[in-house]
Amino acid sequence: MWFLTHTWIMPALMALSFLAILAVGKRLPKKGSEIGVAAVGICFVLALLTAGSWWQHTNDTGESGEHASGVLAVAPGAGDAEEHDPEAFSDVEQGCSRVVDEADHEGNSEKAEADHEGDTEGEEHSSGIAPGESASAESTAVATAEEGEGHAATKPVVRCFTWFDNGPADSSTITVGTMVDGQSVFMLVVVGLISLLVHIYSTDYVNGDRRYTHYFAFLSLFTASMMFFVLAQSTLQMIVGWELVGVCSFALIGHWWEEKPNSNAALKAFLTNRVGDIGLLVGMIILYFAAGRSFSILDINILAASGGISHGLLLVASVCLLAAVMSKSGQFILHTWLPDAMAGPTPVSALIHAATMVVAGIYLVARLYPVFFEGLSIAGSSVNLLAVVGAVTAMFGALLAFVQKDVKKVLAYSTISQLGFMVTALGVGAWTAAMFHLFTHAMFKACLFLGAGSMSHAAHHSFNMVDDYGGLRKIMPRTFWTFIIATGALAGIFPLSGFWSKDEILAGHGTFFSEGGNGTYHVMLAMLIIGAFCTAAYMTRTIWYCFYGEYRGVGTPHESGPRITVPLIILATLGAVVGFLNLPKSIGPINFPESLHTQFEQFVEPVGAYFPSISHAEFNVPLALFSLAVAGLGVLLPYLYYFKGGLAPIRDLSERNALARWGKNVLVNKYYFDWLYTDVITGFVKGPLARAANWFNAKVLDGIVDGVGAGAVVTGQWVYENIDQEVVDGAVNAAGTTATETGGVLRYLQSGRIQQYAALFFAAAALLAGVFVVATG
Amino acid sequence: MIAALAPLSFLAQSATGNSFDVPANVVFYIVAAFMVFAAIRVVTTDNIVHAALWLILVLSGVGLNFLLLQAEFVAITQILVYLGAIVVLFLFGIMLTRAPLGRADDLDNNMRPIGVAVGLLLTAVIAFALIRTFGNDSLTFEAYAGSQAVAGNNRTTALANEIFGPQLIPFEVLSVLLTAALIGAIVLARRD
Amino acid sequence: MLLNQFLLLAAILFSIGVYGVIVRRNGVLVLMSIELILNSVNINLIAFSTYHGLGGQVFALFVIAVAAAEVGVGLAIVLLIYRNRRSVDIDALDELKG
Amino acid sequence: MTDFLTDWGLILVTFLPLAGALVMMAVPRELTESHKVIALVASGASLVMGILLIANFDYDDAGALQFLVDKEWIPLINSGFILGVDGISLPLMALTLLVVPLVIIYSWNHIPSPGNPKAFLALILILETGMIGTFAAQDLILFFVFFEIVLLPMYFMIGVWGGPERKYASIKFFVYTMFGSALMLVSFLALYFLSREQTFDMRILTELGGLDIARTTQILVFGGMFMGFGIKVPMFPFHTWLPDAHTQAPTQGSVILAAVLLKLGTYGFVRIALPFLPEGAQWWAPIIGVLAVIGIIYGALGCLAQTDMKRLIAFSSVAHMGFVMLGIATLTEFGINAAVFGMVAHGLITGMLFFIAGSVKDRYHTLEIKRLGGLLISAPRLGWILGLCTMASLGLPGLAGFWGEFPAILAAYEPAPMLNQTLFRVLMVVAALGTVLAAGYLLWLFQRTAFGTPSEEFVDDPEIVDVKMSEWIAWTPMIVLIVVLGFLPSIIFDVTNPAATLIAVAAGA
Repeated sequence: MWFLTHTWIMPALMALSFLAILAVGKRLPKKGSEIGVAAVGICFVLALLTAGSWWQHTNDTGESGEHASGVLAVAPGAGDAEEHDPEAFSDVEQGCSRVVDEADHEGNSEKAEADHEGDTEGEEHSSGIAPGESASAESTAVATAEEGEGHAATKPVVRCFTWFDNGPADSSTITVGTMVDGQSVFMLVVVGLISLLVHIYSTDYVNGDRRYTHYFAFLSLFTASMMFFVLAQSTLQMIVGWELVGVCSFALIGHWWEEKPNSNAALKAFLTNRVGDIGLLVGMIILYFAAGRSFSILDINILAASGGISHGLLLVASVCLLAAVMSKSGQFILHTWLPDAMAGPTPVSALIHAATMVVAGIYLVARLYPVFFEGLSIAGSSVNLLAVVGAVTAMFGALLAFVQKDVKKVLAYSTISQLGFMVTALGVGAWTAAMFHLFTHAMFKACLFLGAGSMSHAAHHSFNMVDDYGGLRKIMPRTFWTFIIATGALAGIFPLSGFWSKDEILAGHGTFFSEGGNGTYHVMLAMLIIGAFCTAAYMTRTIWYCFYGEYRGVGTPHESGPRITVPLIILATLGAVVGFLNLPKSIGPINFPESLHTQFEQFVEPVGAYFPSISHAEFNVPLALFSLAVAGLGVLLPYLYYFKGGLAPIRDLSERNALARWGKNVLVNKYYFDWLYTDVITGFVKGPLARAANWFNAKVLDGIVDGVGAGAVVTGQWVYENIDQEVVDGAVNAAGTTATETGGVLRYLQSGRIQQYAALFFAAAALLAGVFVVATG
Repeated sequence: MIAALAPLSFLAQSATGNSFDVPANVVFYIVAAFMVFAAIRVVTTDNIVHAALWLILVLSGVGLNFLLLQAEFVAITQILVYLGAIVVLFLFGIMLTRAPLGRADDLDNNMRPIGVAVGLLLTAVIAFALIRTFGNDSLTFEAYAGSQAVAGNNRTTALANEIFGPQLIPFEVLSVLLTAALIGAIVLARRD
Repeated sequence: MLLNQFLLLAAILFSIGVYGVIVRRNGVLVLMSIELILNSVNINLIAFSTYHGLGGQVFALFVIAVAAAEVGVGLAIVLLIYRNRRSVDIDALDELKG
Repeated sequence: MTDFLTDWGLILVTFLPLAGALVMMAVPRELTESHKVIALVASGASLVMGILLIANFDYDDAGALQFLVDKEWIPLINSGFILGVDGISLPLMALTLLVVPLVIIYSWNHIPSPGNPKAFLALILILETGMIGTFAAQDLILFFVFFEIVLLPMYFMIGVWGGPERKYASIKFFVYTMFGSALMLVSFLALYFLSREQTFDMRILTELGGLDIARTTQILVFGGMFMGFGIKVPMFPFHTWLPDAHTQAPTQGSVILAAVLLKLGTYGFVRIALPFLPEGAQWWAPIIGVLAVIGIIYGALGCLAQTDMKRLIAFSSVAHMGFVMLGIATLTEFGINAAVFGMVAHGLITGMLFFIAGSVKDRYHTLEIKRLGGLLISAPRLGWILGLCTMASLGLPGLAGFWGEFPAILAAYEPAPMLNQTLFRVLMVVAALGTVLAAGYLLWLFQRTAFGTPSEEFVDDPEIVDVKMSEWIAWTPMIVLIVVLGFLPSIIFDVTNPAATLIAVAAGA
């Protein structure tokens, strides 16, 4: 429990590390990296301990709720809800949430005994509140009544202190603190882990860089900001963390700011995010007032989930917030900054632009899920904005990845596409699936990026896989194998982690065969499957260019050192196995033991009044097989094309199945294959579609961004020259000109003639006096 | 000196009683008409020396007005200081700057219309305010009566009491100011 | 006699003075216009002193004294300007021009 | 001790700098070092007194005036010599007390041409007295006197020590502000005659809160104040003096102008215009709001068109003060708190930016953005400080600027009940848009000046050195405050909140 109430130590430690590196880093033997690595190491250990503590905590809660946590059957247990719900917030420190406080207050008056187990560990803060059984604050009660889901409520541990007072004394306290529940704990672990590995990796990768110390300082600051964001107790705090990670991203993308493209990319990232931040600010402000002047996430969530906030307001707020999500998480139409952000050092791309910061948007939606859930009417509908944006992004992002030569850009578009998967998942109500995919994606995508970094390390800092890579399989075996595993996970190959998480997302849409999750999102499902296919395909292409064929670059590449390969191995291993953290209950006839399945769901997903009741899709065997087949096809086609393209056509295959026959027909005739692949698929994808997409990307979207920038400059110039200098100044000057026959308007005020000032002064005084004389009469 | 002027102030004396209001008014309006005319000439004449002479007329008129208002001492001072010192200073200034002694066409700038407008506007506003505020209030000289009683029916003594009593410090400050101005003028005008 | 007849006379003198300040190019003439303004104020002070006591007269005396000082300094400045520029034309004084 | 502070504290804080200036008059001009020491000692003594006051301030009662000095001054018009501070004046006074000594330290080896530290520093001290007095005065006439005292030293600073266009700029500054002051004075007199008590005592006027004054009259009188204060702020159509004044003023002048002088206008709105004339305020609030938002967008657009670094920063002031005015226009506690915070934050941040611009000018002898570049290579620390300040200026959370901007936008969502909610919500969105533009021009500035490599004319220029000692001393407190206030906004919010609540209640009633 101590760990749950003292999570603030982690961001504080990282912030301290930032300052320490800046202050003394350059004088240390390893230029400050040791501070950063040590600090982030401690943080990771703390995060693990926190997670363990949370695990313990959840189990305790489960028992006290007299409810076996394993029961997943949808059984509206109203009595059950009443039983444990008042205690669901017993770990919320007083003052952190007005709604909870009110509930506590009323509970107290009725039943003062209400002892509870949650804080027997003797921590000084979260105790002392004796929530009554009935907790009859209207909102809470309503929420709990609706709460039909089976397992026990997990109790968020919330601590806070007053940040500042604003407004009348009774209703104005704005708090800052930590809110620890499954979601934040798991995110802490992800951030801690990836950050630690990236730190270690960086000590080798950026070794000898001109701004080595600054680099580590900003890594520390980024980790601190991200943890601050993750642990946020209030939405205001989230805004702060959100912007701080943005500024770290700015600093790190522009790390090599001597070159203009890098600083342009940094600016583009920051400005695009700022555009989304309009939505963030406005959305958060709406929620603040909607929740009765409270920034507390708990308040907002409870009220949103219980209908305490009108649907219209929630809709507006969620649409506003969606803009922020689109910018930060690279969703379509605001995604253009993310590929450019690859101008930063590769470890930064792995940490910030793949694994952690870009999922801040996902995290935001997940954190304020009731707002989106109710605002967008996710349950029971078949289309909503989140799902549409996510699905479009998933598909188009994947398509764009085909035409890239730069391996990091492939991965960047892949990230965009995968983030689209997560957003869609949230949009269709598959909350857990989204979080789970976030988790697995962080592992394998970080691995891929770091692997790309390792290759460029070998290949003279080039990322152009088409021209400078090739045949690295033999030279860099460790990089190769880790890359392969991570690619498999990304493509969703059984039984790697990506398979499980992607499949859960697909199942959450409802399938063509049966209904599942919160609705029937068939269109999105189709788009995601196309996205999944493309993912497998472009990754295979990437592997071909990187590892097979002959080395096309200059010099002799070599395998990277242990500080690079060890993180790769760790990440690849995790990428392979973390999928088992959230095994479905059963796959067809096979039942998994209780200790294995749905762990993630149980410990991460919040249950209670501050979270909507979402339903979970069952593992759907036909769908899983289908998606696996699609992924297989995605691997197969490029495999045939790239790996086998030069060989004679494979005849036997055509007799085995129709799909292969079709593939064979393609292969028999090379031109036909070329036609199919180059002209029809690649051609279409690479030609009209991708070019259109790229064109749209470069011309329209970038054009709009650039155009707005340029337009603003032009407008600014015009306004400045014509209005500021002429009209406004002119108006001032005109006052002195009224009776003058000649003389330019501008020249007049500049005359410096005292008598004109005198005239002006007396006239003004007389006029004003006149006004007063008339008015006061 | 003051005594010599006593006959002149009969007009003012009489103002307390209604019987002499009419002659006082007659004198006032004649004087006022002269003053306005002279003042306009001051700001419109194209001979700089004439302007100074017209100014003398205005300043004398102001002095007469003071007499009408039973402020003989101020009237005397007005005549002495203005006519005796200031106008002479002006004439010195005119000579020293070698201004054209005859007519000159370039005494005004091109802002006459705005000047007229501002002037008329000011007059209108002030007049409107005055008329609405004070209407037909008559002069009663009540305030003088009180202070005269203290000073033995002598207005000049009363004034002296006022200056060297409550207003002593401002008076001293004023003398310092005059000295400072004197020094300042010397510093400015001296040839280095 | 009415209070207003003095006040109105003063107002007219004041406005004429302002007009002079605005239109006159010659420094000495501007100073004269300022004297008009000061005198109109003095008339006001004296007129009101019939209501409010001798303070007004004292003030009028002070104003006269200050006016004397002002004219002294003012003329010195005009003289200085003349010496430097051979002109007392205020229009030519565009030192303040940007 | 407490008695001494209560009776003399404010008087000493206000007039110690003036005393210093008088002492400097007596010291011959050649002893430049002594002049610097005297100036520093005088402003330092004032700062020490100020710290004592701040330490003894009763924060539980921050809504009430403390350390009250109430002496008879001009009994004839019922105007008293009344000084006092409450939660709103205190942060601004502290800001002044901090900035002026730092400016003097900065001046140690940065006396602008044509030299003469004696006059220069004396003017700064007189300026300080005027500024502190304005924040402390609780009598309208006294307020006006202090308000005007500020004008002259600034006029001379720009006109004598300024850039090539200094005469034009100083005259423009003077005429503009003078014009506003005239109207403001008329409004003050109107208040005097219209109020029941016929007094200039601001405490009584606050209490009366526009009682007995008809609505139309309130609107007119408020209009006069609006001109006076609005020009000083400066609000959108009246801002054109600002870029000129800033661009031409010497660094120290710009810093004081940005850090404190502009706040006199906004402070006037909060302290005088809103509580004295609630109905007038309510009538004017939408207009102020709209103008404020126009200022935000317009200032940002103006910035984008600038080629001169200092002028750009000056234009950004228009945008930032727009946020402050938007906060005031909402007539809510939140908005007024935000406004006061915004004033302090803007003072620190823009003050710092002008300091940096001055130092850049010292080194490069130009501020043309095109010619700069690679500051991070030539003078890395200076470049990083510029980076921090631009980040703070664009309202990055975690730095002071955010707490001026965000709460102002927030307050606009729900303005005082009698105001048009829809209008203010539109304003909110537009203001939020302004933050994007702000990021645009500031990052653009930062990219063009700090990133990249230095242009050839400045490579290996021996004059381009990193931050000097006097600069470090002058800047460190401000930088630290920018960061600390960013994370602990309660330092200011908790002080201003009680007083702001009173004003909001008075104005919104």
